[in-house]
Amino acid sequence: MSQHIINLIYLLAATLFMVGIKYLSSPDTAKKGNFLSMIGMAAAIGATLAAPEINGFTLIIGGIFIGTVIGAYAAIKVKMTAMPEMVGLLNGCGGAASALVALAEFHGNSTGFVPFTLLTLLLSLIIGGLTFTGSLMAYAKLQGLIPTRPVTYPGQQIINGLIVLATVALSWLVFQDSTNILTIAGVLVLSLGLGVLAVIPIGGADMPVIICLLNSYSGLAVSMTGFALSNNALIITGSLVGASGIFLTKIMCDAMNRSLANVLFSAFGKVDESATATGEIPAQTMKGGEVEDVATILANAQSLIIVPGYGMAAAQAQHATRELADYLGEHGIEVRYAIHPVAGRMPGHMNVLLAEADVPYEQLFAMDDINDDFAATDVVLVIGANDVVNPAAKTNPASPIYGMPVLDVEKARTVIVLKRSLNVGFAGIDNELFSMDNTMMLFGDARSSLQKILATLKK
Amino acid sequence: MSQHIINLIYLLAATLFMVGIKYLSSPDTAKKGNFLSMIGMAAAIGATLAAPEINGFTLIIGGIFIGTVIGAYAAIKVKMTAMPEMVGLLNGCGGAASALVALAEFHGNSTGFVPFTLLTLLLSLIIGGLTFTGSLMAYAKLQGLIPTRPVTYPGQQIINGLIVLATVALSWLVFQDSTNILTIAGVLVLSLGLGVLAVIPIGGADMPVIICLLNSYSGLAVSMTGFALSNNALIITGSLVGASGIFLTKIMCDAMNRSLANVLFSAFGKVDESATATGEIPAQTMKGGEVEDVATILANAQSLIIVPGYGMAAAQAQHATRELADYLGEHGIEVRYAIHPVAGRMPGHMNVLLAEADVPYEQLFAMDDINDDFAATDVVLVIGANDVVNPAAKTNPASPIYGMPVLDVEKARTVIVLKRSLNVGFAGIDNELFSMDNTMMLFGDARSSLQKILATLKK
Amino acid sequence: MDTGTIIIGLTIFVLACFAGAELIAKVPPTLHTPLMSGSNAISGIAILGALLATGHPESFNSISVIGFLAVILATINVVGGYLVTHRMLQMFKK
Amino acid sequence: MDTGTIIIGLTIFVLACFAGAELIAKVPPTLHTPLMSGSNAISGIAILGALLATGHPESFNSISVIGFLAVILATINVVGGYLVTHRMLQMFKK
Amino acid sequence: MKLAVLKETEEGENRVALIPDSIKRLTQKGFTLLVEAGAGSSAGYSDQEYEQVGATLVSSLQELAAQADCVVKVRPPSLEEAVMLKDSSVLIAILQPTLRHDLVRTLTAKQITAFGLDIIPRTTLAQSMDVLSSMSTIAGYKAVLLAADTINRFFPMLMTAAGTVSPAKVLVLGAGVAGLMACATAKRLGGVVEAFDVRPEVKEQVRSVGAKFIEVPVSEDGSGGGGYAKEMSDEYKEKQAELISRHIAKSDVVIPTALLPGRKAPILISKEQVQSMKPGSVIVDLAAEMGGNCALTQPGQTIVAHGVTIIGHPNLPSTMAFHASQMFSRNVEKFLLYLCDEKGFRMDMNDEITRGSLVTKDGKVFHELTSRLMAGKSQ
Amino acid sequence: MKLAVLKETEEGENRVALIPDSIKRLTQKGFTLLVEAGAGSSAGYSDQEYEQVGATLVSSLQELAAQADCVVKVRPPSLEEAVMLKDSSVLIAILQPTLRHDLVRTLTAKQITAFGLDIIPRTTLAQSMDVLSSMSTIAGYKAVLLAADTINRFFPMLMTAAGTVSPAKVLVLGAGVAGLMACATAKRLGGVVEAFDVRPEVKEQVRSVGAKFIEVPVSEDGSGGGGYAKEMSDEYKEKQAELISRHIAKSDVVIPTALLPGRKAPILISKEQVQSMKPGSVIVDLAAEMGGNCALTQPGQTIVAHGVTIIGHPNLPSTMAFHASQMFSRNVEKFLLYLCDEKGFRMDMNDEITRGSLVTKDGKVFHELTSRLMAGKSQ
Ligand SMILES: NC(=O)c1ccc[n+]([C@@H]2O[C@H](COP(=O)([O-])OP(=O)(O)OC[C@H]3O[C@@H](n4cnc5c(N)ncnc54)[C@H](OP(=O)(O)O)[C@@H]3O)[C@@H](O)[C@H]2O)c1
Ligand SMILES: NC(=O)c1ccc[n+]([C@@H]2O[C@H](COP(=O)([O-])OP(=O)(O)OC[C@H]3O[C@@H](n4cnc5c(N)ncnc54)[C@H](OP(=O)(O)O)[C@@H]3O)[C@@H](O)[C@H]2O)c1
Ligand SMILES: NC(=O)c1ccc[n+]([C@@H]2O[C@H](COP(=O)([O-])OP(=O)(O)OC[C@H]3O[C@@H](n4cnc5c(N)ncnc54)[C@H](O)[C@@H]3O)[C@@H](O)[C@H]2O)c1
Ligand SMILES: NC(=O)c1ccc[n+]([C@@H]2O[C@H](COP(=O)([O-])OP(=O)(O)OC[C@H]3O[C@@H](n4cnc5c(N)ncnc54)[C@H](O)[C@@H]3O)[C@@H](O)[C@H]2O)c1
Repeated sequence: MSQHIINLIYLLAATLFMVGIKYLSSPDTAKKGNFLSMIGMAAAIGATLAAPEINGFTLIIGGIFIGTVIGAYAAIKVKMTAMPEMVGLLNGCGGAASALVALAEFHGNSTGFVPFTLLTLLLSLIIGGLTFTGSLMAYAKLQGLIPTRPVTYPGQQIINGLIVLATVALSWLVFQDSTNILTIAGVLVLSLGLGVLAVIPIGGADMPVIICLLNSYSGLAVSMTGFALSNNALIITGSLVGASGIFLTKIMCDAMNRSLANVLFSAFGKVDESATATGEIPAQTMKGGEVEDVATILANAQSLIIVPGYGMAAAQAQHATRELADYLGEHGIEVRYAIHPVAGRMPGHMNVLLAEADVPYEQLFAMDDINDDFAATDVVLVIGANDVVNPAAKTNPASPIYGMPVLDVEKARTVIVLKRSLNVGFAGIDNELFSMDNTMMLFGDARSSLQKILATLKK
Repeated sequence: MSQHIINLIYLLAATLFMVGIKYLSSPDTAKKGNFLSMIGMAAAIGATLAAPEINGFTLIIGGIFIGTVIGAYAAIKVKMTAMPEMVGLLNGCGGAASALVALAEFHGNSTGFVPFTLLTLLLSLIIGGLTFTGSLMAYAKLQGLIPTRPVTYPGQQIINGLIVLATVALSWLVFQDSTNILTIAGVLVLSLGLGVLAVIPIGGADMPVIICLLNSYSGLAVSMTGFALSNNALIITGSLVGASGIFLTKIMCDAMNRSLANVLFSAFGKVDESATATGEIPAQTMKGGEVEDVATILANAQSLIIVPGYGMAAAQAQHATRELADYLGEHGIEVRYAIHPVAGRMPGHMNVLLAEADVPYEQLFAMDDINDDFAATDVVLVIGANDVVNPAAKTNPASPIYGMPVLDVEKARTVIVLKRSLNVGFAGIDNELFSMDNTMMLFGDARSSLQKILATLKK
Repeated sequence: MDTGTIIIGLTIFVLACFAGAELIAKVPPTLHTPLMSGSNAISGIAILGALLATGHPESFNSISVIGFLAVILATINVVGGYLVTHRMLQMFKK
Repeated sequence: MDTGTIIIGLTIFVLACFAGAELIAKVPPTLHTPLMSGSNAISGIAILGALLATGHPESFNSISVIGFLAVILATINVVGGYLVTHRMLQMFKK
Repeated sequence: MKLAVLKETEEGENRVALIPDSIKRLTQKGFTLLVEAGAGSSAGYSDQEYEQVGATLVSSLQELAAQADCVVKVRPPSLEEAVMLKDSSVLIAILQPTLRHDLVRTLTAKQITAFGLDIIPRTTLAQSMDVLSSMSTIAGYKAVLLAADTINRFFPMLMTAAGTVSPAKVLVLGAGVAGLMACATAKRLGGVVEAFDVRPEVKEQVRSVGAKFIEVPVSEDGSGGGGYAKEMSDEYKEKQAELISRHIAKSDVVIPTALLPGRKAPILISKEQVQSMKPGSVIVDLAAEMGGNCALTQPGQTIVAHGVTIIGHPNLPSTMAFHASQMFSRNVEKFLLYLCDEKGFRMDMNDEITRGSLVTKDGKVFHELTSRLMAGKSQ
Repeated sequence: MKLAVLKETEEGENRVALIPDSIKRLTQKGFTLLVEAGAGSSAGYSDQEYEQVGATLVSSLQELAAQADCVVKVRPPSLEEAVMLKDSSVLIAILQPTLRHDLVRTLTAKQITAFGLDIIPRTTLAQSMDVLSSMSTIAGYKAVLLAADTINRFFPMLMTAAGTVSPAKVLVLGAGVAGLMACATAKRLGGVVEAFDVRPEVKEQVRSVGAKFIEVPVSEDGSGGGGYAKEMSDEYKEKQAELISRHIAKSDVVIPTALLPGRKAPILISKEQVQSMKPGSVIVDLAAEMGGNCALTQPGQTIVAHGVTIIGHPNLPSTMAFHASQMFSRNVEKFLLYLCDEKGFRMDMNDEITRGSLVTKDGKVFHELTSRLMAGKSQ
């Protein structure tokens, strides 16, 4: 196949990648996007295989076969909950591949390179290597194979600094003589070490961000390889992934309320305090929900029961509640309210407020009339209620409210609780609902939480 | 200056253009964007002037001088209201420049071109010429120099079709012999004619969209020139403008609730009915507001008076009203309500509803207490009121409500009226407020209009 | 012009189209006119072609006349475009 | 490799970066992980380099071993990446 | 011009026609104001307050009537009062001319120019003078309060530890000003409110105060040929009556408000319909003064019939005399300023409002329905 | 077990302790129910309805008392009634033991096991049995309706063609259950509502029903050294009293609701403060039964003092007997089912609710405050 046609196919592949990424950013088109991107990849690989330079196919077919088996097996077997670490692992493979390609290029060329090519090859080697070990570390942290908490030791920053310096120095040597495979191997080893040391001081909770960042790095490595090989497909795709990855990293940081600088910085040795703090909150036991996630859950529900409590009254969130319910109702979601007899601070407290906000009486259900329906409900939205949804009343004979009928919210598929903190309610007792598997907490004043959810839904 | 450096500068310029466009799409950064884009342009021009190919500067300097004087004069003198036609005119100049460059290229080369170059040169010529006359037509329509209404005549489609055919045929001849200046001139003439004929059947109200489309075309022409001259700066910038222009055209069509196909299609001869209808609505006398424009006006106001009427009650829009007012209040805008004594259909109608929606009493003002404040108010939002804001009560002794005190809303800087149509109110009389200069109508059910405004503001 | 250059040109064209379309995706209606005007000014980049056409020959001939005209028109587009855009943006407060 | 090629490479690089950044600007949080995974699969394009490194020599040597390893790893990235993405997207209803 | 404010003499009437606030403004405009001593006391406005704003207190009605160029009052004057008025002077009050023929005769005899506040045309322009509107507002509000205070149950729904309290069902018949206000007030208190009116255009207005409009679901065959329209209409009316009966039986509170201008109120609730209601239910008949919309209503009394309390209060606005007087006074003030200045009445007989509210002048009866009715009687 | 429902004998008491709905459920659980004829009629529950759900109607109190294992009532039995009860039987009613020492003595003498519904501990678990809560809910609601019906003005603000009507200012003193309900109801009617309570934690609760909490703005020097705390506190209290005085003077309606468990209500409104109010204002004293929170309150009467109407209704829940009985009955039912099953009472003396609500048993007084007070008196 002529190089021109191959290049045209590369252009097509790059276009498909771009469209694919665009489609991936909306739930409606994401699947199609992934599919288009696959086609692009297949086309690019096919075109490359038809390139005149490629003469021997045994190793290639063998390699592709082995890779496909391993990749497919891993992708099919992995549990849904382990997806982030799986992505990390795969990304590590990509990084390693880039580093290896650079290594091969170094190895196969005994005449030396122009400086630009040399630079890009070195960068490809370093970034690829760093991505490889960094991704492995992230995987290990998420799998719990090594401690999830940030690992720090005295002089960490100095050591990291020294390794960076050493890498630069060795690279300089490579510039002097690009045929000395020893210095090149040294650079590779140092970059592998850098990957380990950069990730080790970061807490497990930040790993998804790190994986995303490393993904961006591996894109960069690919694009460097592209420069070295004068291959536009690699340049485009690599920079596409690099740029989108760094951007996605930023978006993820924003969603976590941390700065990219903060993550990037802590990634290079300084023990960041907020990272430590994040590590200490028992993330496993209390699912703090992002507004967006809550919105997505609500948007995808078929049936919703709203359980208002004193917190709704205290936040004067009745109007915001009705607005959200109206919006969801208009979008085909069945919305009902479950009113516990003692919710609030006076008999009928919830009624008075909901009536003020014009919630139709038909949507209000007394506890006895709705308690059996929770089990068949997609989502329960608990707005500032606590005691009246405390399962201890049913399960814990030692509890002061044992025996009081409560709303069986925990039977629903998902429970979302809007509250400002984990503080207790009127009866002053803890509530294990908040740490149940199907419960998601959204902390904050109920009114503003509701408003945020609605604004997100409307986007 | 070496070609490499020039190319690097071109890359820089293209980057600045991209950043500029990005910045232009947000009010906060738009000015900076325009400035960056200027710098890019200056850099690109400077680099070109330093190119080895350029030896004679007299004509260049003269041309730049004359162009600068004319361009600056026109830009400074033009009235704010005539901006769209001005842009059209400038765009026409750009198109003409592209066509002329192509012509010069044809003219200066007597050895013939490779087919691709020939193709791009021809396209540059045709699109540039079409853009030129099309833009002139748009300008003339908007200035009222020629009839704004769609001009149609029998056989129009056939004639247009014939001209397109003739252009294709002549182009084919050019392909056969690219040195025959006569055929080339013929193509140019035909494309000029095409521009005229394409725009003439389109109504004046659609001209901004046409200008935007032609802007996209001129970008295309530039990019074709770029291909012909192997100039990456032209390719990048041209395609940037072409793509963003076509996209912007689509956005503008969406905002007008018309399809791009509809505009493109009517642009080629078919008398489109909705275009005619649009032409018939006295667009000059009734400013139909887009939700986004209303939102922008509200967001930029310092003081707002809300005037509710029976329509707010009928639409049960009291909650939506309060939500919007709350939002604006939280963003530092002073919000008050002006309650006309007979607004609604029973005494106190507005009070009852606004109290239900929890509007604080302190924000409610009786007519006598607030009527003097309208003159010093940025924006008045009239929600489904009609008779109580009818200036005829003050100005028209023949009116059945002459003598009734009404709210002086028309004294405010901007009046936004939410209503479903131009229908009369209880008293059954027309209201000239709706066609005043500072009035903007937003048609639709008050509740949903308010919700849309709020959603837009929150974006 | 060889095929390689054309393909590179196409590559650049496609990428720039994507960038252009995506850059504009979120513009609010009030900025439609300034944006149109701003990108119109950018499309005055045709001036580069005009400059090259005009600067080429040492002698004064019909090509340079065409080029001269092209320079004038393109300059009007560039200068007028940026100024008009600037004036429109002046109107936005905050 | 001449400077012209480098500059064209850079041009493409810059444009692609813009396109990449803009394409992703509006993604909702629920799609963060699939998107990350999908773009990770795309970055498996390094396989092209691996293929070229492996396919080059007719004989079996240390370079082809390195290339072979690279092909395996890159294939894992590509195949695994797309499948994982697909599985995640399966979970979205509607 | 001398304006006189009389003290109301009718039993149970607590309002006053002009409150000090209005008097202040009128005095500033150049009017001279005489006020009968104690005129405002039962509405919460003391003689002192009147004096402070420049009114002259006059203790005897006779003295007052003799001096005044124009007398303002709330209720129609009794015959004795009418006789005392100065000949050819002006009288402004609720006059009910269609009912009080004796009074009209006395006024014509004395050549008095009498304006009826109750017959001002109900145009947008006249709304600020329209006492029917303002007093209906009060009546509608107060009717609901009376009902809520009388009934043995809650209006709002409450879900409490002591069980769920179901909301009261309130039915408003006639959705004019009073009816709409009743709907809005009952809605505010948390009741489930329905309303009915013969005028179909009020459907939207009823909804605009958060209540449900009762309407016969129009069957598809209703849109048949023109010839059947009349027949349909009868069947339709029957269906409607039946529908309303069903709603009455279900309701805890019924508030009928239907008035026919100048005539006896129509009967909307029959004895059988009262019997169909639950014991403990309440009817507040806002048409009591005009005979009542309920067949069992005893104007002026509260009775219990078949377990249903029927309140026939003839003058609810008077129970809220403070605000009622404020609104009434404001109406009268606007009306006065529209008709006259400090020098005298303009009497522009081409003006719709002047002409429309004039009952007698120069010994002639100007209100058409009244003169028709009086002529009919004397035949 | 045989449960008997007595007809209330106290003047003005319309409620009944168990309504047919509850009786149906209790019968299904195996209880035998005897109901005094006419027990529910004044609350809107007929004898027929009782018979339909399986209750046995008994016409004489004597007969009933002789048969029943447990007697339920709303109000405390009179001494004559108490004497008629079967020895060692169980009595459940509002007992007011701290006030009715004679009754307590009679009950001990007859070895009766008496539970006071009014002294059930106010825990979350007991809330479904808490008649104080449910009856306070009614009292708070009704107090506002009474006030609105009595006052000569509107609650809501209205801007009309007849001028602007300003909203009524409502002040609620004591923000317990009744106070909060009063706030919410007045707010619903459109009043401008303020509330005050000595317990600072209710501030948030007051706001949660849309009312304003009155508080002394804490001056910066308040956060000074610990030694000055006491002194500050006195000054603070003074400021507070003054502040409340100012608010009382401004208010159109004042609803005091402060009760002290088992004791005479505190005086919150002095004679001077009443004088400072505008004529026509209204005070509805919810503490009337316990002597009243207003110094001028005449329990059981509505008086006008200094132009201010002071309503001392002792038993507002009884005016809404239908729903009041429904709620009361639900409370009693829950309480019964908590204390006993169809075979008899569990009498678990370690249980907080059982122990807390027990007044007398086996001839002993179990309610501590009562026994302390009785001991004090006999000294
Ligand atoms: N109904 C009655 O008549 C009555 C009377 C008196 C007492 N009670 C008692 O009150 C309790 C009622 O149960 P409940 O579930 O309604 O209330 P709850 O158990 O008191 O819990 C209310 C919760 O709302 C949260 N909250 C407060 N302000 C908030 C705000 N602005 N935004 C978001 N959340 C807020 C608080 O958590 P954070 O602080 O973490 O936000 C709190 O845990 C029962 O124990 C009942 O016995 C009832
Ligand atoms: N206050 C009283 O006591 C009383 C009593 C009776 C009569 N009136 C009379 O009623 C009038 C009141 O004046 P006003 O300005 O309040 O009302 P209006 O003059 O009757 O005008 C109301 C406007 O609201 C619009 N509208 C209706 N439904 C709407 C909806 N769902 N969404 C958006 N707009 C809607 C209508 O225009 P579209 O159809 O184009 O949408 C209509 O022009 C006066 O003439 C007054 O005299 C008052
Ligand atoms: N122009 C103004 O600004 C203005 C001011 C006030 C009132 N109005 C209008 O005047 C009209 C009368 O108002 P009103 O409150 O004094 O009316 P009203 O007191 O005379 O009658 C009350 C209502 O009863 C209805 N009714 C009559 N017979 C009935 C029957 N058999 N069954 C059911 N309903 C029946 C009437 O349609 C009316 O709506 C209304 O349309 C009102 O909008 C206009
Ligand atoms: N656990 C539950 O579920 C439950 C149920 C009902 C009530 N409660 C609680 O019981 C408490 C009492 O409720 P209640 O309504 O029966 O109270 P109450 O009737 O005994 O008193 C009414 C209010 O008056 C206040 N007060 C007393 N002296 C005062 C003074 N001098 N000035 C101002 N205010 C004064 C009290 O603080 C109280 O808030 C409340 O805290 C309530 O929340 C709890």
